[in-house]
Amino acid sequence: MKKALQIALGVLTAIGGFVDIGELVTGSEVGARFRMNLAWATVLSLVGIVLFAEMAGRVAAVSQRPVFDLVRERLGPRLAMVNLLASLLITLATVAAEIGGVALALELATSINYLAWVPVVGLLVWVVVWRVNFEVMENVFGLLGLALVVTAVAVWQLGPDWSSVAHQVLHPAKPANESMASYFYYAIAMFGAGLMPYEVFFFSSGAIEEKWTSSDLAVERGNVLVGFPLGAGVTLSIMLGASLVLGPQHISVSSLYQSALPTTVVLGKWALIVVIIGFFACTFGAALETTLSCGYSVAQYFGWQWGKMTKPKDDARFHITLMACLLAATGLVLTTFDPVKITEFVVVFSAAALPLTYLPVLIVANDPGYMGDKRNSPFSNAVGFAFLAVLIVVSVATIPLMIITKVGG
Amino acid sequence: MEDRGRSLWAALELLDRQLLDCDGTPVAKVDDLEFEEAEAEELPVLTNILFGQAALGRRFNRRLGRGVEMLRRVMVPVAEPGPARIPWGAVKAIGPHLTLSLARSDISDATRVDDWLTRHVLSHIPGSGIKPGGESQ
Amino acid sequence: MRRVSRAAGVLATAAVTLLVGCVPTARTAGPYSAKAVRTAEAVHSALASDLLVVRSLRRHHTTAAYVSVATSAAEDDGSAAASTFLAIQPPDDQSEQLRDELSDLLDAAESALGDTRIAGRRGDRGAVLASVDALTKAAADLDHFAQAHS
Amino acid sequence: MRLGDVLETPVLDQDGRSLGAVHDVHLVQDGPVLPSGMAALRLHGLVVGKAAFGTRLGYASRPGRADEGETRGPWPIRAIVRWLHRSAVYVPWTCVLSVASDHIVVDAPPGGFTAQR
Repeated sequence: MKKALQIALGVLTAIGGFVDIGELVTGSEVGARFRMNLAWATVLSLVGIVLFAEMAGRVAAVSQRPVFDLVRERLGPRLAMVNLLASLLITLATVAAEIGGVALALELATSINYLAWVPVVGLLVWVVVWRVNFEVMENVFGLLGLALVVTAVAVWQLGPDWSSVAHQVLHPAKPANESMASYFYYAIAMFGAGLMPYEVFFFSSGAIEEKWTSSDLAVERGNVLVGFPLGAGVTLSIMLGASLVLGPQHISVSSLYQSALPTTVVLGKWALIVVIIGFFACTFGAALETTLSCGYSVAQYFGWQWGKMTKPKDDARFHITLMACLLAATGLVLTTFDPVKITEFVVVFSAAALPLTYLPVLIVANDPGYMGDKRNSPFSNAVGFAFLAVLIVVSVATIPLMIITKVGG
Repeated sequence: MEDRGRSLWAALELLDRQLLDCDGTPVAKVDDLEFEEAEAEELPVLTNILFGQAALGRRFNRRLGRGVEMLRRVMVPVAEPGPARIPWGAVKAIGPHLTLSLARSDISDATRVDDWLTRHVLSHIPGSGIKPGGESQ
Repeated sequence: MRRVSRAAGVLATAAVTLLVGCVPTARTAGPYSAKAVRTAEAVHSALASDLLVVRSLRRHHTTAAYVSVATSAAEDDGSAAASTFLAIQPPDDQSEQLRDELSDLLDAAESALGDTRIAGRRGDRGAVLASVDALTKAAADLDHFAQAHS
Repeated sequence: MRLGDVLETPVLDQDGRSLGAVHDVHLVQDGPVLPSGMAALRLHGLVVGKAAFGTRLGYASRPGRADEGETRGPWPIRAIVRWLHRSAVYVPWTCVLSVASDHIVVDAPPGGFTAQR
C-alpha cells in the first residue's frame, strides 16, 4: 500500500513539478506563432528527459552517486569545472526566471507591480528551502500545480477540429511567413524548455534525499514514466490553447498575461483564478528546485556534505552556496531585466549545455561496478545514444541559429 | 580489502571519488593521492589521500595549488605544510565511493570550513538551530 | 607560423558569420520596409491582445486585476515596438513617406491602447468596453498596412 | 610525489620521442602491511597514450581488471573511445628514468612497450 501511495503522490506532484516558466512562456509563444507545427519538439524533449532522468535517478538510487559527482569523476576536474560553471550559470538564470515568473503570477492576481513582489518571493523561497521538509515542499507545490490542468479543460471546451490538430502535430510544416532558421531556433527553444539541466540535478539528488535504494526503482520509474508525460501534456495544452485563441488573431506572446488569455477567454473568471494559482505553484516549485540544484551541483563537485534534510551545521557550505545563488538570482530580476526575456535565453542554452552532463551518466549507467544487474538494457542504450546525438546536434546548432535569426527575430 | 595482489587503476578507480566516513557521511573528494619517494629500485608506495582546495587547486595549475597551500598555512596555524591529508590505511572499502574507518568529526580538515561558517555566518540566521557564535542548540 | 595562420583563419570565419547574421538595419530601402511591416504586426498584436481582454471582460470572464495588468502590458508592448521603429533613420525619401504613413497609424494605435489602459487601471468597465471600436479600427488599419507592404 | 603531478604529464623515451602523456597509474596491493592489516598499494606502471579525451570513461581496458567489470556501454561510444586510445602503451615503473615537473623520461625497450589493449 505504501508504495502505491508513493507512486500516486509522485504522479500528482509531477504535473505541477514538471512544468515551469520555460514551458509556460515558450509553449504559448510557439503555439501562437507556429500553431502545433513544433509539438514534435516537446515530444522529443519528453523522450529525452524521461530517458535521462530515469537513468540519473536509477544511478543515484543504486550507487548513491548523484549526477555532478559522476561528471567530475568521469571527465576529470577541469572539464567538469567548465561544465559546472556552464550549468550553474544556466541554473542561476533559471532561478531568476522562475522568481520573476512567481512575481508576474502574483502581479496578475493583485495588479501590484511584479518588481515589488520579487524580494518577497526571494525571501519566501529561502524560508521554504531553509526550513520546510523536502517531501512536504514537493507535495504542496506539486498538488497546487495540478491547477494547470485547467488549460487542458479550456482546450477541450474549445472543441477544436482534432483531425487538423493531429495533422499539424504528425505532419509538421514550417509556416510560409517564417524562415527555416526561425523555425528551428524555436524548435530548440521548445526542446530546451522541456530539458533544463536542473531537472536532472534535482531528480537524481532528490532520489538520494528521499533515501531511495534499488528496491525503490518501481517508484522511480513510476515518477518518470507518468510524471514527465503529464507535464508535457500540460505544455502541449498550453501550446494548443495559444494556437487556437492567440494564433488566429496574429498575437505574438511576450508577456505572462497572454499565457493565461486562452483559459480566460474560454472558461472565464474562476478558470483564470485557477490558472494563475497554477502559474504561481509551478514557478514557485521550480524556483525551489532550481535554487536547490545550484547547491547540489556545487556541493557534489567538491564532495561537501549536502542535503536539505541534513542539519545546517553539518553542511554549512551547501546552505551558504544555496543562499548566495538565491541572492544573486533575486538581484538579477531586480535589475528589471524582463523575466520573460531571461526565460527565452535560458531555454535556448539549456539543451546546448547538456551533452557534458549526460555523457557521464549514460556511461556510468552501464558500469557493472556501480549498477550491478541494474545496468542499461541494449534498448535504453540504443535510444540513449540517439539522444546523445540529438543533444550534440542541438548544441552545435544553437549559436549559429541565434546569430542568423538575431535571437529568434 | 584483504585481497592481496589486487590490481587497481588510480585515476580510473580512486581519483576524484567521493570519500565517505564510517557512517556514510560525505567527507570530501579524493582530490589527489600521495606516494612515498621510493629509494633506489623500490616501487613508490601509496601513503596518503590529499583533499581540499589546496590539493584540488594544484591539479588545475601548480602556482594556484601553492598559493592555496600558503593561504591554508596562514589560516590553520598548526597545520604541517601541504594540503589536508588522510592516511591511506584509513580506507576501509573501495567501490563507487571510498569508505573510511574514521568518523567525519575526527577529520578536523574536513569539518573546519563548515564549523567556521556555522559559527560566524549560519548562527546569525534565524531558524538555523544554532546559538549565535556557538555550537548547535 | 602555422599557429598564427590557423588563428587568423578562425577569426575570419567568425567575422563572416557575424556579418552575415546582422544585415545593416536600415541602410537600404528593403530592410526598412520589412522593419515597418514587422512593427505594424507587433503593434497589431498588442491591439489584438487588448481586444481579446475586452471581449472576455464583456462576458465577465476576467478579474479587475487581470484587466489592469493586461491592458498595461499591451500598451507597453505596443509603444515599445512603435518607438523602436520611429527611432530608425529612414534611408531615402520613399522610406520617409512610408514612415509618415505608418506613424499616423501608430499614433492612433498608441492612443487607443493608452485609453484602454487608463480605463483598465481605474477598473472602469464601461470605458474599457467603449474602447473596442478605436482598438478594432487601429488594428484593421495596421493589418492593411502590413498586407500592402509585405 | 603526487598522482596529480604525474597524470597528463608528457612522456618521452630516451631519444626524446614523445609517447604521449600519462593517462593512468597501475597499483598493485603487494606493499608492506599497514597497521590496519592490509597490504599497501605499490605503483607498478603507467598507461601512456596520445588521446586527450575519455581517459577515465571506463572503456580502455586495463590489465588485471576483470573482464566482466568492463563497461560495455553504448557500443558506438565504446568503439570511439577505444579507437582514440589505440596507441596507449603500458610502461612498467622500473623503466621510468626521471620524473620532472613537465615531462617524464622512460627507457623504452627496442621493440617498444607492450600495446595497451
